[in-house]
Amino acid sequence: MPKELWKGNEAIAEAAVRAGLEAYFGYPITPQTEILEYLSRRMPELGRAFVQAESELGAINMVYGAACTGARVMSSSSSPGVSLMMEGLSYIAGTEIPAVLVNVMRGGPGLGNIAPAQSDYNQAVRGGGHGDYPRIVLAPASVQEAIDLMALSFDLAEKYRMIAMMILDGSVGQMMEPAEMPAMREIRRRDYEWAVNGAMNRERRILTSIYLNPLDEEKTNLRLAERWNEVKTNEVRYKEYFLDDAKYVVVGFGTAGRVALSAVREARAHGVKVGLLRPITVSPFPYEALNQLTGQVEAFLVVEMNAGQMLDDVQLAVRGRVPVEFYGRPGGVVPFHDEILDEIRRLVSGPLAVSSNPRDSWLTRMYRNLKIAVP
Amino acid sequence: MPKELWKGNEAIAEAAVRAGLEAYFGYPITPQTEILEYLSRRMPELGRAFVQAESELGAINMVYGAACTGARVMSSSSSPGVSLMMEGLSYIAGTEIPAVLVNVMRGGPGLGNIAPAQSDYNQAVRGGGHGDYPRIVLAPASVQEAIDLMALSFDLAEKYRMIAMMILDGSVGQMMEPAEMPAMREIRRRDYEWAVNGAMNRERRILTSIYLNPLDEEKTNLRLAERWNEVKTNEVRYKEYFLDDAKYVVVGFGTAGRVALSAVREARAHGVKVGLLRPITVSPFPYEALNQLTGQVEAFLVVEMNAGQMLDDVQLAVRGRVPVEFYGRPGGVVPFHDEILDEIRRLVSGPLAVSSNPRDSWLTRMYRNLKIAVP
Amino acid sequence: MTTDNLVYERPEAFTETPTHYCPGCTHGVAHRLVAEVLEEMGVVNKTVGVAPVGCSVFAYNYFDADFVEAPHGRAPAMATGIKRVLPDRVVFTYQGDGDLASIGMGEIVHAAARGENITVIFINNANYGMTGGQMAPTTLPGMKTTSSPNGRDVETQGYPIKVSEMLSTLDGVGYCVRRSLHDPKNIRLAKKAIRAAFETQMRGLGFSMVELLSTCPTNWGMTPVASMKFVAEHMVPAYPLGDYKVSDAVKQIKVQG
Amino acid sequence: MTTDNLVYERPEAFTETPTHYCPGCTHGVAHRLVAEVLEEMGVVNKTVGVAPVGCSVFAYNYFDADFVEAPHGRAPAMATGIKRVLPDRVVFTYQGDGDLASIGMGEIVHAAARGENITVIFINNANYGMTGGQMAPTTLPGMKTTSSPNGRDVETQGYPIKVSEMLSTLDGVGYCVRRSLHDPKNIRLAKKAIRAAFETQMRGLGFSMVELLSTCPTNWGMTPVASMKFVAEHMVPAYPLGDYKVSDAVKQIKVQG
Amino acid sequence: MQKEIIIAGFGGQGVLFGGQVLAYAAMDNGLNVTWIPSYGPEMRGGTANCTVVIADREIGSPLVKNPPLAVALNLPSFDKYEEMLAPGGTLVVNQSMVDRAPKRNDIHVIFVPCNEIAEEIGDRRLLNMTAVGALLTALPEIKLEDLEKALENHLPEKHKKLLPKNFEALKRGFVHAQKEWDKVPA
Amino acid sequence: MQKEIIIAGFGGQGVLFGGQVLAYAAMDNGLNVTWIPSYGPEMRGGTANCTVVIADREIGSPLVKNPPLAVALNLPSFDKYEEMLAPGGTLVVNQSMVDRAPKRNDIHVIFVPCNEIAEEIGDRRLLNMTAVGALLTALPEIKLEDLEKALENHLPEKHKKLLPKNFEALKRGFVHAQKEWDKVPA
Amino acid sequence: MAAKGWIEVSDVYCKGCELCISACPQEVMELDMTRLTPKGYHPAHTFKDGCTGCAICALVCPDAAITVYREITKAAPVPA
Amino acid sequence: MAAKGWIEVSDVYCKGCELCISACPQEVMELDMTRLTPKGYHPAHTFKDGCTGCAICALVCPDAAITVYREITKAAPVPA
Ligand SMILES: Cc1ncc(C[n+]2csc(CCOP(=O)(O)OP(=O)(O)O)c2C)c(N)n1
Ligand SMILES: Cc1ncc(C[n+]2csc(CCOP(=O)(O)OP(=O)(O)O)c2C)c(N)n1
Ligand code: SF4
Ligand code: SF4
Ligand code: SF4
Ligand code: SF4
Ligand code: SF4
Ligand code: SF4
Ligand SMILES: [Mg+2]
Ligand SMILES: [Mg+2]
Repeated sequence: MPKELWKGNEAIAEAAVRAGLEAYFGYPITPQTEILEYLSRRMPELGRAFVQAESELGAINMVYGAACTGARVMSSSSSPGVSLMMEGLSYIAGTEIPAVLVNVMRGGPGLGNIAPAQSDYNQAVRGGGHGDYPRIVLAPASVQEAIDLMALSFDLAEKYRMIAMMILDGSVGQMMEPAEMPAMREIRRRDYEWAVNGAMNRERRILTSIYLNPLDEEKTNLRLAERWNEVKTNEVRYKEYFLDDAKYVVVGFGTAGRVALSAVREARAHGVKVGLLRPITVSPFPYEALNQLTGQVEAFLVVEMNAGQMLDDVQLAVRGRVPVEFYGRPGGVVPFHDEILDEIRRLVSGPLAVSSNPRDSWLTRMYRNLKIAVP
Repeated sequence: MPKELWKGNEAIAEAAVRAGLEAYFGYPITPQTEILEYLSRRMPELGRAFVQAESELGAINMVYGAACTGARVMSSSSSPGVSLMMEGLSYIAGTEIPAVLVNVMRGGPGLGNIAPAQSDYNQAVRGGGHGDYPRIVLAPASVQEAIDLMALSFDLAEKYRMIAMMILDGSVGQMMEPAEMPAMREIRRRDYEWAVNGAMNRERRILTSIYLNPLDEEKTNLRLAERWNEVKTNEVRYKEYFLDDAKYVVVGFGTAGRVALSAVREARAHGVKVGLLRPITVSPFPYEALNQLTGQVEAFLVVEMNAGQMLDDVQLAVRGRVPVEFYGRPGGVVPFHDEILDEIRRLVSGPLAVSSNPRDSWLTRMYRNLKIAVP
Repeated sequence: MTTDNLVYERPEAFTETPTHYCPGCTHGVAHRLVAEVLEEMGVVNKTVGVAPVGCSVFAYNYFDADFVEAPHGRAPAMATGIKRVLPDRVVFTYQGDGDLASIGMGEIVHAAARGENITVIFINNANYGMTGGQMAPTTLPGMKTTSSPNGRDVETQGYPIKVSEMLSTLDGVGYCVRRSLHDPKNIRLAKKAIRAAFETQMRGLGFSMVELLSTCPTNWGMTPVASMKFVAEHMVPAYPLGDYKVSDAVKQIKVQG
Repeated sequence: MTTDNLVYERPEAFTETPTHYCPGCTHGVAHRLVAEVLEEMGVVNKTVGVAPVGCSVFAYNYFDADFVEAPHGRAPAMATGIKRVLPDRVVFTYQGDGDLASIGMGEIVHAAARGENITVIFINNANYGMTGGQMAPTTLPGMKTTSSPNGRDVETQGYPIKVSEMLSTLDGVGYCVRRSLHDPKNIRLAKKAIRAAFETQMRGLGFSMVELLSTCPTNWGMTPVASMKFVAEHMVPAYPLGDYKVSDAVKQIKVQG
Repeated sequence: MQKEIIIAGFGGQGVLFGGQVLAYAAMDNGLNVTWIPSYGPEMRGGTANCTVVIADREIGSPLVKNPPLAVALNLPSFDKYEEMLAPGGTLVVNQSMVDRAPKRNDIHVIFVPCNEIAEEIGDRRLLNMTAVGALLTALPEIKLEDLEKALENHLPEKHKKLLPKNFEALKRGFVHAQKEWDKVPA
Repeated sequence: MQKEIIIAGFGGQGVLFGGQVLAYAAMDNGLNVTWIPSYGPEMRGGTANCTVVIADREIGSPLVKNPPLAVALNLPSFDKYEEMLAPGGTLVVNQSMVDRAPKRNDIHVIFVPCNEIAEEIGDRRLLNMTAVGALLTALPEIKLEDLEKALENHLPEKHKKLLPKNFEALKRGFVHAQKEWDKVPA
Repeated sequence: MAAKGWIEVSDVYCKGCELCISACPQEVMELDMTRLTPKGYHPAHTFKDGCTGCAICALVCPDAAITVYREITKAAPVPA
Repeated sequence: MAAKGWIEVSDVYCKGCELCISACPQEVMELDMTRLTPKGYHPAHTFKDGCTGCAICALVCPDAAITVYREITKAAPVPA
């Protein structure tokens, strides 16, 4: 297929359609509304289901219901809307059915703003709903990657009977880039051995997340953990740039990682041995890749569009063997590459100490910087 | 005051009343319904407001509204209900007003069961709502502690204009223990300089979580982070047992910590130099205390009633300097002290290695154990 | 001459599992009626039920049909999701009054407004049975519950919601009636209504709901027999039985049997 | 002899901030009427407003009164919280149709059922203005929006919800009427209704709501003047103006001025 | 000193209150105590039990896998706790609901016809008190008078008129158990 | 090779589409490109801008603080981007909406009377095309023909009849700019 | 003459709620206080003749515990 | 005889929406195409005599941009 100029949100919508999306349930919210709008036209045109739900709560539970039948379904929203889905997500996870959700993140907390942000990392990766449940979280940095990861999300969700979430910031959703759409996949409704779709002369089936006996619930939890181990083994994805001889490594996902690439290139042009690791799956997180790098590297720099969330995962991987430094722009601010370049310079000029909380020194620097930048 | 035998949930309710609770908004859910039921009688009796909301969503937003006036208000729920409050909590955090929430946790994910669990640690401490926002999380292990922390929750929430959450598992909520109630505090509605309560001839006030300009939102985020630094400096609380000469340290909060105490005592009786650190504030987490201990200790054992959540925080504190091992019972199972004793013995008999993910070996052990215990 | 003849037996649409309901709780009657109707219509095999959170959370253990279990109040949303991808299946929710009329108000109103082709069996027992008898939106004024210990005070705790009356204002609704389970005559009428509701769905005539006045002997603190009397004497006057909305298209339906 | 006389000026209850509304959007008219009523009743000073998420999210910038900003749809819950701890203040929400009738359906129904002593100003403009014109529960059948690009298909996208009709089935409601903002006469009637609603609250007579048919020239793709005509010709027939519930106690209210 | 006690039986047999009386008595004696119920699924019926831990120091685990002391008011509880009791422990069994002999011989099993005694006293509901009274034989930290005081202090006002019968039930259980105790091989 | 361009003006001046045309042309030339709008608050009105990055390698940051190329279609944009332009960069300014001289002399400022030219062509809406045409003076990677092809390929069918006028606008902007360029001190 | 009928009450399902008893128009039912079901309930039974097989008991039974039979007189064949 | 009135339209608030113009019963209003407000709108104004001060324009103005005045004839004093 030739490349076309696609807007991120619309590309995601079309990629889902081509991956065999059978039903979409959503609710408008900036900066992801184009996904819903696009599908409100596209899905009925193809005779597929589209429902503008009464709310994100309604939407996620429609997804829950439809997913129980074994159909490929999804919802999309942005930060506050995703917060409303936490109960539903926990139920979906507890029921061990596949479901796909896209979060086009915006500045928060609260109503915040609609600018690009990455501050729902923790919600997506760790917290969010109640109970222990793993989920796959993919973080595209470009329109093409969003397209590719969309299909992958469905495949992984179904393979592991698990939630696959794609988190991107508003700028990827709103950006246009040349991208290639995959061919249209046929819809084939697999009669999964668990799917609840009207018994039709087989043994009846039940899908539920109740395990009244704690020992049964515990076994379910352990089963989820075991399945997660498989995911960890098979599905870690990340992109490396200039890592071979890197003495400094920047770690950033999505747009932050992409902006960092510009900074890393410029630093390289000045002879600094710096590389970039951009996680594509932030869950499962590329712990092992970072672990390996720790041997060769003098310091890591974590860059995020938040106040330091993935930072914890990097620190868990590095385990204090070399310093991990942090640079973040929370609240809907996208960093410019020269800010990151300054940070790389700071790392190089040292000295750095291993600290338990790189956020503290970052905060001090931010206050200093902003007092200059924002009078 | 003499000690009385109090049921955890009712003690929490009465403690809130004595701390000057002006309004309660909640929705029934086991195992915390006694809080609501108790207050449905007690609050009207005192001429204070009690509303059984239409849902947890309604409840948290009633709390939000009432808290905006500067009144002392709270809600309580259990895991699935708390998941429904995530949007509201993020708004409350973004608006920088004090609010108190009690989560009497139960087995999950999904509907799960109503047995005691600690699997909402991540949701409470890290994730949950969208956006970056800190919140204080207190974890009592006994009825008396729940009473004491209830009043403290209000005081801290108001001091730092922040959410204070108390997380406890169902067993503390359902347990009876002798406990002393504090005296009834007078209600004094402070006219906070931010409270929205009808202008009454002063300059009008607005409370909102919108900052359309990302730079303003960023400043808000940094202000929250700065305030969090104050909390970290002033408010870390934990309890130590037998740490002076400990070569092994068990870390557990709430009931898990309490059960661990029995195991630690028994191990001490057998001459093992083991101690216990029981975090009372799990957020702010006692990183520094653990950091200090790392010098003297050969290994840590984290015990939780979940699949390993606080574990990350312990690892962040220990930073790979000594092994951190994990023992958890997820899904609503309360460990017996002899299971923890076995784990302590395992630590002592070694050899242990620093590993990036103690969950992996735990899972293997669990499968082995359960294949024996649960045929 | 005479021959033996079976007049009534346990419906085949039931599994063999005894219910967990308290003795005399009319949740059981409602279950039985639904099972009988699905069996008589010959659709058990293509039915997907949605169980709520409430005493009927384990409904899926009793019907010999495919079932899912919804989060508290969200059954209509799940049913919507299912029906939209499987339009030829029979999809119904079974919900209590806490589930449907309190936490799930948004979902039920919108499923009804969308004219979602699903059937809702709505059990109004004037309290939250499962959690031990708290006030529900349907609790009668003055009625004592564990969260209205002095009797529901309408000034501070609000007025009962008449769900059938409310939903029947919506254009998407094809069939919306209230029946009661307190005596044989009313049970028969309830069954007819349940049949009509499922027929409405089968013909794609929009949203259908049967509200059933039901007992909760345990939390009402009454014997089952006294509970039936309570329904007749106190619930029926507060929640008048009747057809709140039967669309013209639904009126045309003629059912044999 | 003649002397100068001021007939009308911008209400003092307004701040000096110009609104961010599109030219000709009747959100502005609704604001002005509320401001005038609060001023005439002399209660601006003890009013707490609750702004929604929607085009009127910044309502708090325009009224010279205390204000909070609610999550999307939850204004009635916040207002409940405020009113319960400050029963002598005047508490009102200002909500759009997406906010109130879609995501916030549960909260509005229950605030009404509880008879919460708050006033709700409900702006029905048949779409989601703020997010760029998606379908709302109130979108007319056949109406094109960005999420009903071929016109609202009632078969798959449901029927409009008539909120006033629906809420007036609830016993907790003291005053519930629908008015329109499409011409001077109707604007005058709207103002009277807003006054009556706030008087209902002041006297503790339960929940009060005024639904206002309003324009969205930008997303309707019409001039403001054509939008007014659209309201008269298409919205009013679909959403009949009138008093849906005026409780006996509220009927007694006599207001001077 | 630390003692763990489990009291188990059908719902309705007064299992939870039986444990609470012990807890009150321990508290009034200045001891630490925890009482924790098995809180069942969100619905009615079934069996119930509670665990009481009494100690003179801060109580760690409020639960115990192998208690030294237990009361089994029905057959399922007898089956379960006979198995789980710590060696050397004491199990009070409601003989009225149980028709088998003990299987273990490393524990003390004391049979008390709780229902019969309660009915003789004239109130079926007192069967829990007879069992609790019996348990004291193996719980020297709490005396019969302590339980009586506890009941006096903590029985809800409206039930105060039942105090004498409660006392009698406690005492008859205790006396019966002491006789049985002598029979039990140590 | 990498070039960053910002196009800014009032909403309604065709800022976003102007950038898209550049993006299409770059894509059709086999280059990588990103186009990113300033998406405003959830409401109408105000100013708009978009950033286009063109490169022959994977594009990192799609945003730039100090662009080498910019188009300012109104005065606020002129004020803002004159300040932010990279030294040596080129700023195309819509002279029709701007009444002041440039302040910096380390950048090229090209004034184009976009509104006037567009109105001369007979369609006010084409002012964006005149500015984009002018920009090509400083963007040798894209030729006038590339833009024309891009318009041909990507203009929605219903607007195809406007192609000739679009071409004219591009060209007149370009020609005007080249004349101006010669005047600009290097 | 009234039809003659009889019922069977399942021990597995009956919970002794007495609803059938209070509904039986012939008043021929009562709880069997001499028996306990495995779940511990006294089950319902007919304690005297007179059952007509009207199935009202089954209609009200919340636990579908009752099976109802009736002896029927062969009437003149009904046209199909 | 009709009363004589006049209006002031605020440049700060007027957005040129024309609602006042279409509502004015005397048809004395129009947008002033010769002027732009700071926000870039052509504001409304009266372009000829005939304003009665009826305030209908102000009633429909969504931006509370209009102040209305009327010359009134001193009538016989009204009893208080
Ligand atoms: C989100 C959430 N909130 C609360 C609960 C607790 N809960 C379980 S059932 C129930 C009420 C059920 O009442 P109703 O729907 O009337 O059903 P009934 O038991 O009376 O048949 C509640 C509040 C829950 N499980 N999930
Ligand atoms: C939880 C959540 N979902 C969605 C949104 C996005 N959103 C903002 S305003 C709005 C709709 C507003 O429409 P309406 O209430 O009709 O108000 P109007 O703008 O038409 O006045 C939506 C969906 C949000 N902010 N929060
Ligand atoms: S609690 Fe009430 S509703 Fe629930 S099963 Fe028992 S009687 Fe029925
Ligand atoms: S978008 Fe519509 S509702 Fe919103 S301000 Fe503009 S015209 Fe008014
Ligand atoms: S069939 Fe009729 S007569 Fe016979 S026991 Fe049942 S109710 Fe009574
Ligand atoms: S109605 Fe059914 S459950 Fe109740 S007593 Fe009769 S047979 Fe038993
Ligand atoms: S109605 Fe108001 S805003 Fe509109 S043109 Fe007239 S004065 Fe201006
Ligand atoms: S006051 Fe009346 S007559 Fe005068 S301009 Fe306004 S509407 Fe027209
Ligand atoms: Mg109920
Ligand atoms: Mg609207």
